[in-house]
Amino acid sequence: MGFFHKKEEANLEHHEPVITAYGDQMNDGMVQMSFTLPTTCGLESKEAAKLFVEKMGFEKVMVTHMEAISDNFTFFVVYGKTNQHIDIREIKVVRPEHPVFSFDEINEVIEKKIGRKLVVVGACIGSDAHTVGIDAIFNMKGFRHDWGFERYPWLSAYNLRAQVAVEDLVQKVVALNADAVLISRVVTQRDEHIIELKKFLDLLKNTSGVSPHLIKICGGPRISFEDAISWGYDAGFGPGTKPSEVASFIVHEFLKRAGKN
Amino acid sequence: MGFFHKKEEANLEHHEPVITAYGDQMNDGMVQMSFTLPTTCGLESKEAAKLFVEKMGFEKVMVTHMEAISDNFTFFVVYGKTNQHIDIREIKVVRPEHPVFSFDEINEVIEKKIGRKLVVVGACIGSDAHTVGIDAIFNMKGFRHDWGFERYPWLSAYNLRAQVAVEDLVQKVVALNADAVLISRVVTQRDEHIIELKKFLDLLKNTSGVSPHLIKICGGPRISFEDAISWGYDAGFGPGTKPSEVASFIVHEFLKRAGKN
Amino acid sequence: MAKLNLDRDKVDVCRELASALVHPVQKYIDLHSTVSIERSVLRLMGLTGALKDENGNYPLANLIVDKMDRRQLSLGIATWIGAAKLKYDAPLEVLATRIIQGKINLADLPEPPPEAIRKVLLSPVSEAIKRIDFNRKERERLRSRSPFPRGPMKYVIVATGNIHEDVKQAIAAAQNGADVIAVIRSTAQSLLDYVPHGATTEGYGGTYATQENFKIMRSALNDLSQKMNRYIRLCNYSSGLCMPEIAVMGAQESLDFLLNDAMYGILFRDINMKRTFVDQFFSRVVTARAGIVIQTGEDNYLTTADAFNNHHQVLASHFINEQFAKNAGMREEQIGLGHAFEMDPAIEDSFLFEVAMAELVRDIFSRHPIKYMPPTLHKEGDIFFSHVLDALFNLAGCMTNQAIQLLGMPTEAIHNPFLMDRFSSIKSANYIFKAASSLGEEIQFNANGKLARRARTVLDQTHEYLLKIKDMGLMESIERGFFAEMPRPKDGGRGLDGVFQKARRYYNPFLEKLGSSR
Amino acid sequence: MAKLNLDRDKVDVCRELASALVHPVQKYIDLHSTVSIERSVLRLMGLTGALKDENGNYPLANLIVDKMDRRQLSLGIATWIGAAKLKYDAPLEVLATRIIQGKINLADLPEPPPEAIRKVLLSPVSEAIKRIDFNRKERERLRSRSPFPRGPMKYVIVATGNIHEDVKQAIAAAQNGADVIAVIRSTAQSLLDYVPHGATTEGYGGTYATQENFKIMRSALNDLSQKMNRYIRLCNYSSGLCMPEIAVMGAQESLDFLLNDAMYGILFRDINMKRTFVDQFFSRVVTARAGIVIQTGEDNYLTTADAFNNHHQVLASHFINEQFAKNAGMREEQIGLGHAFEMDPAIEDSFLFEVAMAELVRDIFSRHPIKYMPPTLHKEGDIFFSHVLDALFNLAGCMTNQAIQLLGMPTEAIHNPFLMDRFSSIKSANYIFKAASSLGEEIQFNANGKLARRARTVLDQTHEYLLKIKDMGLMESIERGFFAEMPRPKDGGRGLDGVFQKARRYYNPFLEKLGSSR
Ligand code: B12
Ligand code: B12
Ligand SMILES: Cc1ncc(COP(=O)(O)O)c(C=O)c1O
Ligand SMILES: Cc1ncc(COP(=O)(O)O)c(C=O)c1O
Repeated sequence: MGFFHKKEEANLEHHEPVITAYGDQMNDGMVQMSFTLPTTCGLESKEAAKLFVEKMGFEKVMVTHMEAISDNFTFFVVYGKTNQHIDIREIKVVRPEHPVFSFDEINEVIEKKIGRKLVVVGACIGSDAHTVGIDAIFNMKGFRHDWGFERYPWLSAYNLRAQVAVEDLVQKVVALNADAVLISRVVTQRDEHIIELKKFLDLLKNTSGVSPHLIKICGGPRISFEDAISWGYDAGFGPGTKPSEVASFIVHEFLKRAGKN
Repeated sequence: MGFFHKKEEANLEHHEPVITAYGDQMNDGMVQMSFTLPTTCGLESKEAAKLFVEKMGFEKVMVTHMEAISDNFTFFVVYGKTNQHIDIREIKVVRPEHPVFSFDEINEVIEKKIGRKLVVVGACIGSDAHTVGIDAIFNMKGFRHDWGFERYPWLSAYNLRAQVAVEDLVQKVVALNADAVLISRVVTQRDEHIIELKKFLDLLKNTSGVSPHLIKICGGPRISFEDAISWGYDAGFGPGTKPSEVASFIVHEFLKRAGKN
Repeated sequence: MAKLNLDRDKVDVCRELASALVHPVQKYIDLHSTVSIERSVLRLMGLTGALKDENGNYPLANLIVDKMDRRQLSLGIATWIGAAKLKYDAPLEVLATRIIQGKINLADLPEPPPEAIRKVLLSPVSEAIKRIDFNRKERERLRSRSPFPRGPMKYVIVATGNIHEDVKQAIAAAQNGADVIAVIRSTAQSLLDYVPHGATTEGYGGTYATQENFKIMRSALNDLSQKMNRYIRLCNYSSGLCMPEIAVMGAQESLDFLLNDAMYGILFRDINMKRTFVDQFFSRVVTARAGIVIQTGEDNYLTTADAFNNHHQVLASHFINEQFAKNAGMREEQIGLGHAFEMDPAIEDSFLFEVAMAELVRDIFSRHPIKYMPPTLHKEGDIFFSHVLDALFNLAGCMTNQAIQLLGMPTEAIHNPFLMDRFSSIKSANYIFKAASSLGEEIQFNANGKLARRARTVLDQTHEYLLKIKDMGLMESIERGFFAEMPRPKDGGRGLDGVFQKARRYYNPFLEKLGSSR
Repeated sequence: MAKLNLDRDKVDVCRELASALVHPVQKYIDLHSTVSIERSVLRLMGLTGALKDENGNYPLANLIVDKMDRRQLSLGIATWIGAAKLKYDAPLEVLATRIIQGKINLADLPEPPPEAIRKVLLSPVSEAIKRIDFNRKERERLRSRSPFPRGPMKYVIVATGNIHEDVKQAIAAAQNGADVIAVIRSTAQSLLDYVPHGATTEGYGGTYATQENFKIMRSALNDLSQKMNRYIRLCNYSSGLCMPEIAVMGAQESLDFLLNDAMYGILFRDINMKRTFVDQFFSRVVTARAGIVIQTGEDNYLTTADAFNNHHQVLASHFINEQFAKNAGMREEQIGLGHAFEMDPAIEDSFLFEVAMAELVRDIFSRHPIKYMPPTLHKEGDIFFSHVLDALFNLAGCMTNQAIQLLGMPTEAIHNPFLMDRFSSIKSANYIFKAASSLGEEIQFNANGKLARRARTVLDQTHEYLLKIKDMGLMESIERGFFAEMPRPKDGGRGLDGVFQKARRYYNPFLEKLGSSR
């Protein structure tokens, strides 16, 4: 199956730098759209859809489908040609710089360079009940043939699973003297996840007994590395993350802070 | 099935006049898009897709899918929020004004008010080999339970079918002293249909023996009434047209010109 | 048509095992009640109001039950309402206001003799039941006048957070061909130990289940049903800490379906298992009488446990859920077991195996209005591909004659359904259900083929699993993560403090009238 | 596995009827040749060049054949090339240039004795055949080294108009999982009585079929096949006024498949029937030897005639096409009959009936590499819905084990496929073919069910139809619109002037060497 989410750097060498959408030839700028308009279905609505898309700056707009959803709503499929271009040379992406190690390598590095188990605590916070994501990182069996933290002999892994109040999580971090805390958020409606994630950091700041070296990581299907950094986390992991990627980051970051890299 | 193409006037009474796209609440402006960028798949490309859509004026852009099509192309699915609005009160659509009669009514009108059979000639012109559209209008069996011209006792219907050179069609129009000519164009690549349709009118002008009252109609899946008028036709019919709609137009137009309406 | 050639004896044995393993839990249930059940008693008798304070609306039923100490409560709230009525001879609403204002202190009242209580409550109780019965008959009448959908019923969700917006979307869906509208609840409502009040317009990922919202939607759908000459069914959630109360609301507002599961709350909402078991019983007693069809949540198991390897967990849970429901007096026609099309699409022959599972459930629970859930876990942001997954799901549902098909959304991995997502989804189902209308009747599965063998293997595994559970005890096996790979401790989770042991003279008129003969 | 329980005798009778009704046409064919056949003879011997003038490139083969009068041509162009060779002893290229320049006037040459011609052409003719044979073996080698696709081969079209852009899209498609790339021709190339020359970058709705374009695509696909360790098949059109010539080009450039039909050009391109019948024979003689698989075009019938009511036309045509192909020496494994999933999706049980038809074709023509075409006619601009239609089509193809599945496009009713349309389409087929991999083996159709009865009815109708056609004569029945509801007069349409009667001493070395023993 072609289900994958690339995180590698796009190899842009062999490409024209200034690009636009490609329908069936270079620079034709073809984009497919679909949307609903809150109006009855009829010739006027079709024209409205066309003008609407033209207003967005598209040319050669073709309304290929119009159908009544109900008396009050109409569905449209539209194709249009955009004149917008992007210069991909100008795109800078913030991404983790550490190399990704294998299960064995990670354990070896912790054993050799740190000499003690790292303590990691994970939870899905707030009213969010989705455990599958955090479990994918923690559970023994892991995710997509990549073992989870619980199987790492050199990690002490605590998975609190879901619906964990940020207050409880902070307490647990202190109690276990954690080296890293890993937070999952899957429900993102109305940006509730951002509020909760920031709340955790605030609470952490105002709590005594938290290790100053605590590595703070968040993750979930709508979280990017860049966003996480901007919220004050050390890293963020999005869809398709494998446990070893995260473990690599933790080890790398730990060593960096200890000046042992 | 919900396959239909409305031609009626949209009933706009009960609606807000200034509208934008509706995702799941009024004025959220949500639009779905998909497109290809000519670049390899990677984080940079994802960011490129986001910036690209932002450049089109969308906000809250969410790249929900990215997948490699090949080493050189990447596929994206994106959602974004537009700020564009359309005032539907300002939309004017050009449409045929005649009422649509039934099979029986049409024959009765021709019998009573004209008193002779109307001669109609149809063809799909140029290298276009699609007969299904013109056949739908002409063939006995008709289209979607609406009988075709050949079954109308008060029409003399000649269907030349497809791949008809415009020269031949003009000749036939003259030879039959046609009251109406009906042209189909289905292949529209590179606007070839417009060129061919205009060519026919030019040729008609330069040919002697053509009835000055000839009603000129074109049709096809990408043809609108408005476009047809702009090219110099008396009417144009798009997808889903039924024979009786076209026959109604012919009769209506004939009577109008004869001052008998 | 049973097509899988199953070992019917094994099926019977599974049922017996389930009955046996549920028995000790049922015993526990019979000895206990919960704050939610007591509040339900008040609601049944018509106490559906709320009091507004700075935090919003708080239900009268909660205010009253909160005032009781556990000793008192162990006699059942009905006892004390009876006592108050005997003393003050006022309607419940009036009594309630005074109780809340502190003008009447229930703790000060003497415990009246049982017969007196029964007598004074006779009229409000029979009124309450009449109302429910009326709704049931009314729905039966409406349903009988409208054509029964051929193929699975098309069930869609609305979830805007705003009940008025939900209504618009529900109407659109019904006009497009949907048969059932389910209003999804706001995230985490299940963790509230009270039911929000009034019409609500702000929810997260769903709309609060309130009595007023039920009323609004029911009335909109009834109007529409009349216009379309086709009855549209309504569904909500009797689940979470207020499971019994919502069952009551559903009965009072004439809902057709309620999501209601004996274990879902434990596993997926971390609600305490004792609380859940006790609550589910009373909620089902109510829905049984109300003629509401419940829908269980085993489909969810396949989002946390791999669908190919763990289907026996689903089936084992079906047997268990069925027994709990029967204990509460539900007929098989009311027990809508839930399952799902959740295999990894990367598996070779995944469609074949999905059909095997769908047929297996159908075969074993042939009189049950089975609810079939769409692929969700393996959906990603490619809406075109997701739409294809749903197409095969629709075909599987239609081929195996599921009763209810919850239509999948192309945007499952992205957001709550947009209006157009639901539209595309219904359009696709309309086509497929029609195009493959007789397919299920026209094909046979090879008697010893891959498909039949898969089904038999899962039945065998289920049998073994039930044996193990019986040996271990149901509560203990949940503690060990037997279901959905979600271990939950017996005394952990939320809501245990709302459970209490019934006194010997505990009185609940509805349990008495509606409860089965057990 | 024959699943329909067909009356095998009836199938045999249909074959016999087809053979009988084709016989008089074959007689006509045997007595005639066409300008295109003669040009093919020149092309086979290596004359593939063209001359540039103000109108573009015009092939040398055309220039020479155009120069001949019909009396001369009736002896076969080979006779005169032989004569020229005997007199001037120069390679064909050189002779051709001189002939075109008017330096050699073939009309002035004496007709040499047959043996002398045969002798002087021996080497160029056997060189020509060697080249074709080499290609065939090379393809066999490449194919045998690469895994045979499980499930139908995934066949997609590219149609940008620009061969270099086509290559990019073909590579992308193959990387996504396509097994076959078909380069669609520019609109109306079939009406040109010559083959365009060189690499082309401007076509309408397709890319010109030129020898250079064939070479460019073949070489790109060969490189890719090697990289991917999976052989990618290439397809083009031996159809239209240059049917025989393109067959030669396909053989020379090592194509795997050629669209080639005994009647398509007549019905859908208004090409004269005599021209088409004569041309198809020689084109098939060449493809037979080249080991190319042809694909017939009966699928098209269902775009002009209703698919539910007229499937017997498709089947009747299959029997006829098969006989014509056998007459030309083709093996059943080379005869890829075409059919399509074109029923109106609004029909109840349309999927069932589609499966019945697909199974019927597969059952009757069990050794043939059947090509299954997607829904097109009933597609509209709703790409989401079209994608669902294609999903059921993919499932039907996989269930009934079709050899080749031409993948449908969500944008069929809109434009030639965009790169992303093809991508989504292949992704969907990859999933479905894997998900339903064994489905066909696992199910049986009820022996007297709706599906089986439908298949039998169509076979009966086909039988009656063939009887009628035999009585009436094939040409006459085409005149009456028996196929695809497209009546075509015997002497109407294009290209009749390119047909001529062969003289008694007519000579065509390739027909002699490759033609079957008939
Ligand atoms: C399974 C599921 C459920 C299950 C959850 C079971 C469980 N115990 O987890 C059940 C059925 C219970 C459920 C319920 C609900 N769900 Co839900 N659910 C899903 C579903 C189908 C799959 C999610 C999933 O498991 N993905 C697989 C995992 C492996 O992927 P992942 O979470 O992205 O995790 C990976 C990465 O993101 C990353 N990662 C994730 N977390 C972390 C943390 C760290 C530290 C790191 C390093 C990495 C990391 O690594 C993981 C492995 O690669 C999605 C739809 C979809 N297909 O995405 C909806 C979805 C997430 N659910 C949704 C909703 C709204 C709900 C409900 C709130 C609905 C309701 N109103 O009742 C309820 C209530 C739950 C609640 N309050 O949270 C919405 C969320 C919308 C949004 N964006 O806000 C979705 C998108 C569906 C939809 N379209 O509406 N759901
Ligand atoms: C059937 C079909 C064919 C059949 C045609 C058989 C025949 N004898 O007609 C065959 C298989 C032969 C064919 C071939 C080709 N086709 Co074609 N074909 C189609 C298809 C699938 C359906 C068209 C159809 O019949 N629709 C049904 C009729 C009833 O609808 P309609 O034409 O819109 O007609 C209605 C109205 O428009 C109106 N109307 C139409 N004409 C007129 C005229 C008048 C006077 C009036 C009043 C009304 C009217 O009334 C009709 C009834 O409501 C479409 C895809 C699609 N689903 O639309 C592609 C399509 C039209 N074909 C296409 C192409 C490119 C070709 C080819 C050129 C491909 C090639 N390179 O080889 C060839 C060659 C044909 C040629 N030179 O013209 C493209 C056109 C792209 C474009 N916009 O230019 C399409 C859209 C497919 C695609 N995505 O590539 N095709
Ligand atoms: C039985 C049951 N209850 C409730 C829910 C909904 O979840 P929540 O707990 O958020 O109401 C589900 C979801 O599928 C369910 O199956
Ligand atoms: C046999 C055959 N030839 C040719 C074509 C293509 O059409 P054209 O005549 O434009 O090359 C088709 C289309 O399906 C076909 O089936």
